Amino acid sequence: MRIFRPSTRGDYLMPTITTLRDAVAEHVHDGDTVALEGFTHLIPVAAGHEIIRQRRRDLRLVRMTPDIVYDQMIGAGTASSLVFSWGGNPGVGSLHRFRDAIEKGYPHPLAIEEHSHGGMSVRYSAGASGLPFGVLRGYTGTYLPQHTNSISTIQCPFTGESLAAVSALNPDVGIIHAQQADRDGNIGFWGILGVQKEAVLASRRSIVTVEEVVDTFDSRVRVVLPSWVVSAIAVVPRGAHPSYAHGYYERDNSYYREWDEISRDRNSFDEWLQHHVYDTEDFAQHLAMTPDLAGV
Amino acid sequence: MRIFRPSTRGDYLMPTITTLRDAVAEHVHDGDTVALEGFTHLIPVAAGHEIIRQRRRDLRLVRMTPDIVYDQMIGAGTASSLVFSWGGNPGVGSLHRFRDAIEKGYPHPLAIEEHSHGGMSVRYSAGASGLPFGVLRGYTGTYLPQHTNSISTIQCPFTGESLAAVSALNPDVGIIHAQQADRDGNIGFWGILGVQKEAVLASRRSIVTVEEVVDTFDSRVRVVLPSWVVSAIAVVPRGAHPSYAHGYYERDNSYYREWDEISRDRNSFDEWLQHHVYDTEDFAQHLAMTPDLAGV
Amino acid sequence: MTMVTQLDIETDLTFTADEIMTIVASRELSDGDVVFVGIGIPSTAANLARLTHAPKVVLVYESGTIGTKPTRPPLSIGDGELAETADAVVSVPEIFAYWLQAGRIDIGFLGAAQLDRWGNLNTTVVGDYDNPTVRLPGAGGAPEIAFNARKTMVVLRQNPRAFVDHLDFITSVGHYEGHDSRSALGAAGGGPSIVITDIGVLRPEALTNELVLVSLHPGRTIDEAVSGTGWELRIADDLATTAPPTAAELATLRELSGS
Amino acid sequence: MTMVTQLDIETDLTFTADEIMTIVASRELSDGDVVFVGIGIPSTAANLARLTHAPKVVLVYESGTIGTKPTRPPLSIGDGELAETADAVVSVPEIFAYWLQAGRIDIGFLGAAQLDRWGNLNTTVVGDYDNPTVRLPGAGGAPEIAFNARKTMVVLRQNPRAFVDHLDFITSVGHYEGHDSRSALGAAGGGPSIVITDIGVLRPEALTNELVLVSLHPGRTIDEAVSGTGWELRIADDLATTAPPTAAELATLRELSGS
Repeated sequence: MRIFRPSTRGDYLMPTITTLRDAVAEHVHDGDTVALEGFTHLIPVAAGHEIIRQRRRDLRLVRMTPDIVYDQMIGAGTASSLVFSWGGNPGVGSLHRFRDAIEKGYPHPLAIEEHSHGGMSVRYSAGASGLPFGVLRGYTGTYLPQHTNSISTIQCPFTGESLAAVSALNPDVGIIHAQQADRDGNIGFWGILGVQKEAVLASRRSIVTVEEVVDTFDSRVRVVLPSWVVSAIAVVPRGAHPSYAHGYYERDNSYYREWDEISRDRNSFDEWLQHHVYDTEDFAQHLAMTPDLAGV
Repeated sequence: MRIFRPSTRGDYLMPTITTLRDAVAEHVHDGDTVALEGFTHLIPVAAGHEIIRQRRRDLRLVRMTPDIVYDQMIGAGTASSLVFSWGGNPGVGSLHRFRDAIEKGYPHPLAIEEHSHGGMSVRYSAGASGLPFGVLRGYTGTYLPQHTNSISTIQCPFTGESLAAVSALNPDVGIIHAQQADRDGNIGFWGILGVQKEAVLASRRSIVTVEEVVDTFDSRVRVVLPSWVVSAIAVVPRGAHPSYAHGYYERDNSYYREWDEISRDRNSFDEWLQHHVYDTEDFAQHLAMTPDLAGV
Repeated sequence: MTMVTQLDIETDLTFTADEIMTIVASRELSDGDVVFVGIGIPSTAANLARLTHAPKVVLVYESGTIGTKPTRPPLSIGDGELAETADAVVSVPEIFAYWLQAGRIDIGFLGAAQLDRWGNLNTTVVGDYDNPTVRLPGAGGAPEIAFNARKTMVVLRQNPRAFVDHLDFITSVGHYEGHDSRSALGAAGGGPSIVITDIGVLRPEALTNELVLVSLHPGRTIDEAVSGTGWELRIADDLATTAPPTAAELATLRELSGS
Repeated sequence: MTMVTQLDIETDLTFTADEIMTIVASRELSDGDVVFVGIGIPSTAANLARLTHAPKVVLVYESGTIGTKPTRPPLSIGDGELAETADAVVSVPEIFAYWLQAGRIDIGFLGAAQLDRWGNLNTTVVGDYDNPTVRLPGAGGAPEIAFNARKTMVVLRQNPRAFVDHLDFITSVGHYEGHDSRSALGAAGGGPSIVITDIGVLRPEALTNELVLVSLHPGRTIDEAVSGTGWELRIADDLATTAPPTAAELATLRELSGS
């Protein structure tokens, strides 16, 4: 019996509106499979920093598009494996910490489970649906199935056609950033929607950081996750920086470019890590060091 | 190669904003598989009447919840088969024309292909996705698979678990009713969403009736179908009566109750059919005979 | 406030069959339960629970409305009121895949035309499938609710046409052939935990999972229950009497129903 | 108006490699084409087409934005501008299943790190997969675009590191092993119809589906194309010269790029 829900019911349960520190302490454990999702928009960067700050280890990180925050988490040594479909610094180039881990095993080896976007999105949908696998047209002729055990083939029982099958993703923890929570603990977001709904619904536990708590959702809200599928909510203004929150702030493109320099060298990365994460109490202190944040 | 789109491209194509008469004349042919979808809300009743009026025959009708308009279409003899998961007059009782066709073969025999809602919705989703089948947890232990060829089983290639498989639905024509079209021919609707998006996207051609054409969509619009997936648009105010169009008019519950009386008897049904469909030019004339339409 | 209490006390405590069935059903629901409801008694009972002892019960309708809080009884599963008052509105494919099938529903609430001693349900056909005596509406969402909800509740008037020894058609699986046969099918949820009738309450017996009479409503008899059942109905050793509707329950229900 | 024409005539008609690649790519798009675009040259080329000869080209981004009409070049595939100006915004699972996989995309627009003579693409790894020389970003949406779009366009600078005789990794299938081997795989779409480089244009030859040089950009030579290619490049008998960028194309592109 698959129950993807914060806890067994009986007693009425609403997500705790708590600090991000407490949410990560309670819900993210060493060795967990953890998905921080956000498709260029609403990336849960603050949550990633908090996981680093609490020095989690041996995580199996999942994300369609690991970018800067995953580069940071991998460079900081939180992860022993990565499940993904595209890893890069969008519009800039490589992720140097990610490459250092894969190419040189630094700070330690990173096992990878590699897919395409189509395959990953089907895996999340299957996970959110309580199915053990999903089906798509793809992978045939590519070398991905030779390296990835979670890709197989399946025959249509009606037409005999052969199709790709991928195993479901069911992370221990799904983490997303949203624009708003209401006072009942429902989550609302809009703009580019990505795979965030599926990431939460496929996961056993979930943490949502939000820009603010409101009495009534903005009329632009397009996806609502009811309170009872969320484990914990933390209010973290600008918690998606350097990505953006539609209607709140824009993408900080200079940060993406600057990250290329910081991350290229192990020492400059370690300095950044110490100064911006380990020596800070929370994401707000890190943001305070970042000049010229673009307003909307 | 599966291309679910009004026509091959090359030339720019926008849906014709036309009359419902012309839309049905062009796109609905004898023998076609036709899905008129609407989940208690936004039921394309006017389009169903026009199909009767044009005396289409031998249709394979598809709908999760065939209700009054399918009772009318079946009673009028347009259909030779029905693909469905629940056939009734919601809140009232049986569909008498539907039962007369199945139980007594009147006006002629009606072959049925019977599913559950879960199975039908997976079939539409598979069809909209260009997949030949879909997967769900269900049907096991029920007698449905003994009578329905489009239900099979499939093994998960990862866990070995046995699951239900259903073949995709790809109607020749998908027909829905929406609140609004904009001047570019995009379709917008809101409220209870049903399976209408999937019905259009799974079909080779599509007809959409709308309450009105607007310059800018109402802010409540939640689903937008871009113009280039729609074959024809017809403006038919109150085209979903006796069901409702959220924000425009409410459900006419008395009509549902009265239909029970009209449809119970073959003669009173034939009278209704002659008077309300064959003797009218269009749906507006039929509506004009219906007293006391509830406004919003 | 004294006036209100007094009015409550003066409520007519006689009740109809529908009223006792609805009230007993509502008592089964608790705060935080996520309930998948159809129209009719299930919807009324779930809303009665929400307006009385379980304000935080979560109502989900197969039309895709999640966390609805209707202020009047919805007329259909797709009533606009359900969308207006919902926390979220999703498509029909999504409600079945991401919400019901994923195991997010605590209690599925079902009716039927016929039921057998294992709680299997028929809403498809009486007589031969290809040459039916009575063609019923069909499955709707019931098979998946019965298969995937953590448990189900069934509400059905008890008479020999409905409580049959043998179903002509299994539309929705209950405890299948009894004992462990349901879980052997791979069903995710636990199956029927209660059947509420106009006469009393049945629950599956431990181990065998056969439905046995565990409670009689006030004024009803074992004889009525036995003669209303098409199989040899077994009676629990500790047969109880259903607590009668309270004045508050009846008043709220009647206000909710507009009666 | 005369002033504007005069300004156009006076536009500097020298151009960069990126500019000729973008302009040639934009010319391949027509009104009504539904184009699945990634960021960079594909996005700029598609918007250039939309702002010049093909105002009704439909742009779809894998971030789920359908029918976007950005007024400035998007900075990422998930730029907020894409959502603001879209006809519809859908989830990522939906864009891949209901839109790309269903065959609703006419033209998929791809880049790559490496390409072979059949138009297969590598964006995964140079060297051994488990012990890579260069780890590239990976597949993204390219495998499904390559598999399911009715045809694909590839934009890639032509040099021996990119145009290789043998791919270390096939991330996205082009004409696979040539001839009919692509359709034998069950691929839905037709595969690469054009490869646009900084030197010229390649298209698959009829029957064999091997990429051959069909056009040279103004000022470029066959020698440059051959030495930029890691396999024995074949030259079309009727080798053409690419029409140079017009003043209007360059002016619009430069305004679009903010350069």
